[in-house]
Amino acid sequence: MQDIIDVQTDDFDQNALYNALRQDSASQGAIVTFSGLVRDFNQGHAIGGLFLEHYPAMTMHSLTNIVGQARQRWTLGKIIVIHRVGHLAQGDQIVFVGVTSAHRKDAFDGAQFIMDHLKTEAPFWKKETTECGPRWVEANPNDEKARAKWGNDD
Amino acid sequence: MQDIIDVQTDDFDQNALYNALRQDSASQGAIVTFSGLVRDFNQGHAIGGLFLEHYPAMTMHSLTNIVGQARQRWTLGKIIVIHRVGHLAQGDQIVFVGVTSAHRKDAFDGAQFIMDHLKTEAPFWKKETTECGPRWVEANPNDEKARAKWGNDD
Amino acid sequence: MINVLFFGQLKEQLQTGQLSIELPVNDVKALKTALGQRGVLWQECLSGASTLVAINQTIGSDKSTINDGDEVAFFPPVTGG
Amino acid sequence: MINVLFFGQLKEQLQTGQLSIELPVNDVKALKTALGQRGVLWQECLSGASTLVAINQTIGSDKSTINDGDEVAFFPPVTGG
Repeated sequence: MQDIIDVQTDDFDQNALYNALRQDSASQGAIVTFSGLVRDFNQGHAIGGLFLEHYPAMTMHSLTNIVGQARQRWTLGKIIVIHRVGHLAQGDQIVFVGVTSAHRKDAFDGAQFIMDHLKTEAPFWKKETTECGPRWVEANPNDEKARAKWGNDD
Repeated sequence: MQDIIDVQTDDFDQNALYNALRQDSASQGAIVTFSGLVRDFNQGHAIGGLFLEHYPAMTMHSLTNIVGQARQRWTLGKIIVIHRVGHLAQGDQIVFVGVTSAHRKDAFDGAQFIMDHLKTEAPFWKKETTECGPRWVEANPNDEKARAKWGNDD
Repeated sequence: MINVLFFGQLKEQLQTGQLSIELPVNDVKALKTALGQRGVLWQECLSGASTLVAINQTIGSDKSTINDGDEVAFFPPVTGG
Repeated sequence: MINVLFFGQLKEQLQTGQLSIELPVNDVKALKTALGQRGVLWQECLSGASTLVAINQTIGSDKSTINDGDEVAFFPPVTGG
């Protein structure tokens, strides 16, 4: 029951990831997945696509740390986190988080905790292509609030 | 962007359901899915499989009502709820809930709300095959607590 | 006529999935009393605090009114999902 | 030698993704002051309240100590996911 944490330019296959979670789930019973997609509109701008930059040496370290924190707080089975980088088009998949647990609440909380921390701690930066040219996405204050809700956890 | 609510004896294809959610998600960005599987152990008993009975005339009415309540509380895109009935084997998929939203928190909350209410309001009953013979599953008090957390909503 | 249904463990204990009642009962409490005439087992099963009732596919209580032609279902706490 | 990296909007504003510093600086605050010698733009970018710093791939602050051979990265709030 090995976790999968990956940063990649290629698209991911949600079905294959779901099957990987399910395969290791004999004692789990609950699977929660989150997928983030490139939206057509963001902060009032029509989005053509986006470029995702990251800090390679830190990214895996950051994601591994977030997954480890989730494991300390809940009883979780298998965890998969995939984040894409590079050029993405409208509708493309950006991120996948999948969590299994024997308990429904743990699976939901674990997946949401990972996303809330990924959004505020993992070193990714989005640059959107809009009708007014490229622009760096600004951090959403709600993301910081969502993370703060979980309390301190280092 | 039509919701899908179904009760069926056949297995469901998580991938097809995910693609149906994704297809209608140009303005959504967030997809949360929950899948429930037949576990190998429950309440201390090794489970060989289970039989799911339901109250056909009430089931769709109940699920539609729960989905409607979720829509009133959050801004949700497409919603899919599939619940199986009849004979299921260990590891089989029992239930799927999928929700899209423009906001990550709404997608997580909507999916969890639907599961918490389905677990306490929708007329399904599980009978497990154990090493001591068949036994009706007893309701888990934690499910009632999980539902109560959302407050009144009728 | 009232159409009465039983599900889950209750159906097995009472060895009855469905029955029709012609008696004039005005609410669920009166229906339970009428069904209790069938024996101690029926009284115990229907008076259990955890036993739920639905009138025309909507959850109700002992006080819920019953009209001719209604469908009334008794069942244990649900355990799907 | 300290390896200094810049990401996102900061990298574009400073037109610099990476540079090496040989100066003896003991903490992030001292490193910012040293980099500020490069001009007003550098001072503004690095002093911004929202600018984050990571020392050897771990988030730190102005008070974080820096040792020879460390990798120090400056970047705006993250926006992945």
